[in-house]
Amino acid sequence: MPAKNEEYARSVPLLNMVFALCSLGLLLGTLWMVWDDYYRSWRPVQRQFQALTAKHTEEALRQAEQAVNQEELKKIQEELQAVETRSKEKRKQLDELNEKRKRNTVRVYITDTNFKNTKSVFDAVRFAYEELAHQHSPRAAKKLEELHEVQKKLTEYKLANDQALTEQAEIKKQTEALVGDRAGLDMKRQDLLAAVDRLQKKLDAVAPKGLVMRAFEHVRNAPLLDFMAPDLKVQQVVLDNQNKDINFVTIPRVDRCQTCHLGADQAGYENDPQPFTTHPQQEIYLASKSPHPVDKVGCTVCHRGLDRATDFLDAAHWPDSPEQQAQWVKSHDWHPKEHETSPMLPSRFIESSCLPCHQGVVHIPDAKKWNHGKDLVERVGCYGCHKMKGFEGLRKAGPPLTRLTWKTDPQWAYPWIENPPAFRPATWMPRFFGLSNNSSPADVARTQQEIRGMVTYLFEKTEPGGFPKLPGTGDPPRGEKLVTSVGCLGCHAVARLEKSPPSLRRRFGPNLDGIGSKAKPEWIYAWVKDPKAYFPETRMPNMRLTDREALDITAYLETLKAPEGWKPGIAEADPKLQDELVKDQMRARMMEEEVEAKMASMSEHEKELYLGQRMITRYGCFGCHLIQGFETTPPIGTELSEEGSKEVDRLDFGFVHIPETRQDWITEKLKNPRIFDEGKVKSPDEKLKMPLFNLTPEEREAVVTVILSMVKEKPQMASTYLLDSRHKALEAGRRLVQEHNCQGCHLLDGEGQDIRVTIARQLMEEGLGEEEADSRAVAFSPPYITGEGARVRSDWLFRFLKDPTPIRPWLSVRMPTFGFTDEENNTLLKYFTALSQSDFPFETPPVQPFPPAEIAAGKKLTSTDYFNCFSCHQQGARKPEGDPSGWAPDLALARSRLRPAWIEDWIKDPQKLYPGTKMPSYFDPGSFETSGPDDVLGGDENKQIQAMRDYLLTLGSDRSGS
Amino acid sequence: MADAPRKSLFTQFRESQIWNSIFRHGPPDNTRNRSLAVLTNVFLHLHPVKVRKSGLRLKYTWCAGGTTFFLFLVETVTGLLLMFYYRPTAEYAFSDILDLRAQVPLGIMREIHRWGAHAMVIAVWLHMLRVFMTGSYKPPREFNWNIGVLLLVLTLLLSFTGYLLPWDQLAMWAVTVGSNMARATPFLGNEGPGAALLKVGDISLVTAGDDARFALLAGRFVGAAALLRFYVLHCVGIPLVAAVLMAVHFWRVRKDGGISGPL
Amino acid sequence: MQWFKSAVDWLCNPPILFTLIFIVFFLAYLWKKLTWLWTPRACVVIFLAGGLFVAYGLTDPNFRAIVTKPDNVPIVGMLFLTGFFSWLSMYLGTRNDARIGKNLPPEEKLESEIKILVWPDLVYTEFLCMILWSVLLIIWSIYLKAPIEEPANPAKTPNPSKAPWYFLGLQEMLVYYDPWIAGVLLPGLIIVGLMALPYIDPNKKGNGYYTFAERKWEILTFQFGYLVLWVMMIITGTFFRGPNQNFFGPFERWDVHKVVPLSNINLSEVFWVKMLNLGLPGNWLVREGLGIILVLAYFTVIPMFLGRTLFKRFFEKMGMVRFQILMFLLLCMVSLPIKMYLRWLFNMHYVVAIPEYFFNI
Amino acid sequence: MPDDPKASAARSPAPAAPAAGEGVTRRGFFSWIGVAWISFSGAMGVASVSTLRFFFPNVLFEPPQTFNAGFPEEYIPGQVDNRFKESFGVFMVRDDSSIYAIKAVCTHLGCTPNWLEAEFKFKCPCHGSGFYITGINFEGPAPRPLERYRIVLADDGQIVVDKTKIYREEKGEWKDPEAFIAA
Repeated sequence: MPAKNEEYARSVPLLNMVFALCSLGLLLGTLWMVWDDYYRSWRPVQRQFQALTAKHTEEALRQAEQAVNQEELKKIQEELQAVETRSKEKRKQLDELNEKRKRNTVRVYITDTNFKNTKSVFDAVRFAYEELAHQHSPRAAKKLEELHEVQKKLTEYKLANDQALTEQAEIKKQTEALVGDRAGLDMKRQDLLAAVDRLQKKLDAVAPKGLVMRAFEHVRNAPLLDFMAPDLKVQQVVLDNQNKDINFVTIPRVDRCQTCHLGADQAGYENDPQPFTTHPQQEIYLASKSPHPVDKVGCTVCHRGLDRATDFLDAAHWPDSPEQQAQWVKSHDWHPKEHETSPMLPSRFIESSCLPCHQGVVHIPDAKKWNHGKDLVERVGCYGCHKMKGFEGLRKAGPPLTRLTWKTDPQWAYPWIENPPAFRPATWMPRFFGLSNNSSPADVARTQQEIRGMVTYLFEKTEPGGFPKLPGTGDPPRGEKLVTSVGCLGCHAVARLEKSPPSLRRRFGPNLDGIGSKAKPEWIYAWVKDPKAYFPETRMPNMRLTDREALDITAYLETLKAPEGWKPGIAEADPKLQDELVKDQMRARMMEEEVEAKMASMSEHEKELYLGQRMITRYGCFGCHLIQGFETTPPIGTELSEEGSKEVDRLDFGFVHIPETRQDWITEKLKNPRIFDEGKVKSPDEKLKMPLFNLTPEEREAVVTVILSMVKEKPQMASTYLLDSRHKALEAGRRLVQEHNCQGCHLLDGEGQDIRVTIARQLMEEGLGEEEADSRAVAFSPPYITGEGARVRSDWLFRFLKDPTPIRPWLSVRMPTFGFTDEENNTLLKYFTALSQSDFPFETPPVQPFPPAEIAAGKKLTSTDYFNCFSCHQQGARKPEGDPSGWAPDLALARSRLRPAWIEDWIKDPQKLYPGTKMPSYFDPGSFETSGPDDVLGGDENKQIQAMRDYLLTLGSDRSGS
Repeated sequence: MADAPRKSLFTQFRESQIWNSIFRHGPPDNTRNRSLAVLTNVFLHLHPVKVRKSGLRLKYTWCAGGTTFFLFLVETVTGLLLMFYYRPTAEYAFSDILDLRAQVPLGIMREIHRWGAHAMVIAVWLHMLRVFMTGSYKPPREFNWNIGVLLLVLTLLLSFTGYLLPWDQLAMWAVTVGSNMARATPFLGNEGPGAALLKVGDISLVTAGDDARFALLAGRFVGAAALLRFYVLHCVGIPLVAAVLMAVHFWRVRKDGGISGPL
Repeated sequence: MQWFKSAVDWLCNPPILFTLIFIVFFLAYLWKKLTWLWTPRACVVIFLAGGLFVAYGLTDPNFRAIVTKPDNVPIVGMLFLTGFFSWLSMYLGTRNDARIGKNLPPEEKLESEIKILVWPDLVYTEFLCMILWSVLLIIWSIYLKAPIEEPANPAKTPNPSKAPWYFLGLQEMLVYYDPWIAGVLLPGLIIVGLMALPYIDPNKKGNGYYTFAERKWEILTFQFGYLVLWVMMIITGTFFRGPNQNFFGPFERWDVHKVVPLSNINLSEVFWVKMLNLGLPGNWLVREGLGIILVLAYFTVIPMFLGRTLFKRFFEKMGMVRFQILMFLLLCMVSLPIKMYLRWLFNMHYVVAIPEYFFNI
Repeated sequence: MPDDPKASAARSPAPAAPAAGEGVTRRGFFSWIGVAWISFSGAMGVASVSTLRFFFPNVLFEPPQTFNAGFPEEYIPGQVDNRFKESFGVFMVRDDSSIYAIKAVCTHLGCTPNWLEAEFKFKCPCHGSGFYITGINFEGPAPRPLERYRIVLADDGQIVVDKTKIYREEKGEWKDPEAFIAA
């Protein structure tokens, strides 16, 4: 049945139509796919940048054109014109020369070819000869002859070639002599217009002109064709030294940020909007001369985010503020990127990226916020409860509580523990009670009993003893004078003496407010006289006070009372509640029967002690304070050494709705440490217990920066900042400087002298105007000692640090006795010498004896006839006239104290070494050669200075400095 | 048709030597040529010349088997292209995928490959459902049903081995969870029943270091070795076996009487 | 609409969801009054309802988060496709059944004698199929980017960590059975069972056309395994299992901290401690004796009993060996819902618990 | 779908339309099959070109072809600077009036020549070709002078060496303003 076979099951025209529709779909789909693949978000961005660059370049071009020295250009053009006319005038001679040159060209060519050909023959023959000679062949001798032959020819050709070349040069010279140096002029003209040309070229590249070039611009960047010389393309740096840790394997970072941030490493886009803005501080970042060149360091190692991304969201940008977020939501439909382990750091925390590479330093250069944060962490003592890498081995942040009865009483301690800021608003002691998760009436009742227990425990577990009664009574006004003048205010602050909030260094020691309500007078007296007697590890130095002075200071401090409304006293005991609390504590550790038995066997006092001990354990008081029975207890907080890398989902956000990031969590935690308990049902023991620290929002941000900087990832050796021996010495010294707050009084390493504000204030009280007081305060503050290593001799400094003696009689501020060990002393010495890059520890003194004539000249110069040095400077027992506040250091000490080279520099220009010093400048640095007296040593200023130096070195005896 | 009909360009081409050297039959508008069109084409001669009309109906076949095969081809082509830009090592696998997504021209291959794979799993299940619902596994097609079951398993394995290759958390842990079951294989897995019995003295013979899962992963956990192993299985091993079985499957469809239909 | 979401969340709880599905499944296939389900009108109604539900669900952030996860989109597709084709096969089957009831041949028979040349009909159709699939894949790929999450980290397990979606049925079984059963034995038996299918199916009818009436048992068994125990388990495993493998309704937020009491008990504990008030015997054989006997009985007594009563017809038709294999496979399949109910109703952990040898059932 | 099977069977002998070609073209300009094949070929064409495009990666991990070579002051007149020899295969040379970048590939057989400070010449270790400091060959088998790379000053005054462009002496290209920078 053939007919049946002809049968079609489906209508072919219908199928054709379906085919057509499907194919159209396929075509559109494919085109769409190509477009989708091609059109990435960075393309329009790069186009925008081209337009921007064109705008800038046009501007620069206009300026460059204006900047061209038109006269010069005109001159050159005229000269060129002249060359032109001359070559027309002297056509005939020129033609002759040209003819000559043509002939010469041929000659050069022939001689050169001859030489080269012969040279290759020579090489071949030499090789053949060497082979034959090596084989001791009889034919070697003949070959050698041939070699000499060829060599002779070679020399000839060389000569001929040289002659031809000489002739060539000669012809050129003649031509120039005839018409002028056209090539040279051209070059000059090019040089003059170099900037214009360069900018014109650049402009042509970013903004092509003409239809063809403009069309080509589109074609080269068209989909599917953009593999041929596109100018829109992904920009990347492959950073072999910057590893990205992708869990157990590391790969080089491939930073593509500059695909959009095209202006980041180019000057000139400072005022343009992101993503084109020039990166700030080019001298530190990105520029190739900076320590962080972009092709070595890249971007994401600091900023984080996805290195390979070329899309705004994909790169995991993170807004720095709610305003920025709102703006991004509008412009980029921003939302947190899912599945990104390392989103970008908001720029306010960017300094937390410094630490991984800058390990082992006290402060990171230019990282102000991080440095501030680090100082704060040390001050508030985060490391007491949280293990933190880099903060090991530090002293506990708070005072020891092992001799508490010597110092104060429970009536004070109870309300203090309950609410420290109520007693002293500026204290570092954090607050544990009355916070968001323990303020309900039940909580308050419970915590009252807890504090009672702690107070009982602390006052029970103290060393027996105390201080004797005061030997007399002091005078408070005299005491206040002492406190404000001897230097206490370098480390301590007293609210009523402050005009503005004290700096961090002046909060190094406890704020003294209320001390009169807190400490017993006997304790204050004993403490200010010799702090180490009470607490051997204290950082409070000995001010070498006399008994009288100590009594006065004690009397003054006794007048600093607690704020009004604050009352000493202890909450009522509640035996029933206390029993419950004690039982609760026991139940967690033993069976119910044992609990009952134990309870029955304990007295009320024992229970109270037990509760106190449990609570000290729970709240971790021993993290900051030395407490008997807790000497070796490990800290209670989470380790923070890798907090900056902690998985965000391991942080419990509870029911608090904040952005789920590390920084937001930590910030919130510092703001309200108990906030994540909100809405949770917890037993007292389960509740969060981190206390509330007294930090301003800026301080909090700084602390968060430090915590974020503690990351797990280790950078490669090649990219870390390695300390050489000098820097190691510097850092060791800085550590000590930091620990003893030297910069509270001294200007050192570019920072410090915080005490100056108090001295200025004092001067103002004495009747000076504000500006004058400020400038005079420099002279009446402890000295600048950044250059101490260059100034003084190491052996003298060693002795001085051990046992300071007054150098500057006009200062009422005292250099205290810190009681440094030999090791610490040496560390400081090395630090000072490293800081001023002078030799450590010894140097050869100038050869003595000096010529008598020189000494005589020196003496003459220091006399009243000339510089009159001793009108201010003391000289051993010989004191200058007038009030000691006008005196200057003892020159008899110079010999043992000062480095000779420094004396010269000092006399030459004291203001350079010590801006603001009282020492007059006798030599004008501006016109040094003529500024000295003319009648001494022939008017040679250098010799005069040297003579004075030598004279000073003869003063005093060898050991007069000690 | 009085005028000499002007031949269209296409017609001219069709009468050229080139055309005739490729297609050795006239236009397929009669039985003979329609048969030849299928018989003389290496790709089409997978088909018989004629099929049952009932078997032609989409409502009968759902085109599920054909779809599966087409998706297999799509996976082969896109997979081959992806191999140019993907390195199966712990260091590079992940970042190569990132680059495929954002930088490689036509990196959309990866999407096509992945969604094609998912579609293929679904298609093969639907094919099985169709074959079951029409009773087509019944004699004489029992054996081909068995081949089909094997192909279904291979499809799942292909998808499973490919799932690891992006080397992200999704991949690694899906494969970890998936392969953990092998740990419990009776006697062959170290946590399987009976494994504890296989020991000589104190020495266990079946441990995490030599059990079924170990053989699958070339290690105690999903690591770089597993990645390479899965890669080779995914790109070469399983596709080869599947291709052979597919050949058998298609051949047997014809030999067992074409697409099934009521007897 | 909060009540609706809560109701759906509640309904999706596995005990309720599966009980409902078991009931609906058997009613749909067996209850005469529900045959209207196999009409195009029912199909439209059901799919409209399903589509509306998904559309409504997408307005909910939690529902959207889980359904639009790139790898989950195909599963939604699969759910609808499976539903549609199951309906289609039944629709065609019931139509044929009606014809057969009137002593007419099935529809396919009308055309099966007609032979059509594959050129152009078949080849053309296949070609069009390919183009359509290409278009679909391209558009799908443009719209939906393939997922890429954090780089692989062997030290950090994501919560939840799930197998690839097509294995989530197996992972779901892991809730009820130990890995050696859920991950090895049952998948092995699925493959073996599928391969054995042509040899243990005694029914010669229904070859080459859609029918239900002629193959009621086969279809019921197969669809029970495929739709209920495979597809629905995948749906549960994908959409309703959140962090810690806890159950979450489709409108519920995946809270990592959700706490669910898990206090399971073994049969041996029920028997020895609760019923007999004795301690657990030291010897595992004694301890687990009851469980072992029950399991053995399940696989021996029930086939013998059924072979004489309900399945007498099969037994006679198939012979001892084939019948036993069939019964074993069937019982294995049914053991899953049985274990599910034991867990839901009695918190039953293991019927036989011999952790000494990793042998728990 | 609710086709009556009988009806469809009866309809079967459909109009015998050929699969493609003449029959349709006669009907006029527009034809489904024409649209179909054109768009299908279009799609295939785009797909093929795309596949070709696939083989030209957008990003490379080779050392970049353009690199920053520091500032002119860093180079000492009359000296050959080796610092980019290993990383980029470039000798940086500064003579009395210019700075140029010599490609460190011998023009004989492509070995890397060495700069011999004592003999003041480049010497190729493979076959002994020698070059002056300018790159001009004077001994050995090298047929022509060493090549130079494009060298320019960036906006910030840094030297940028661009290896994509080469200047050859024998073509007179060394006079090109981008073959050297004046110093």
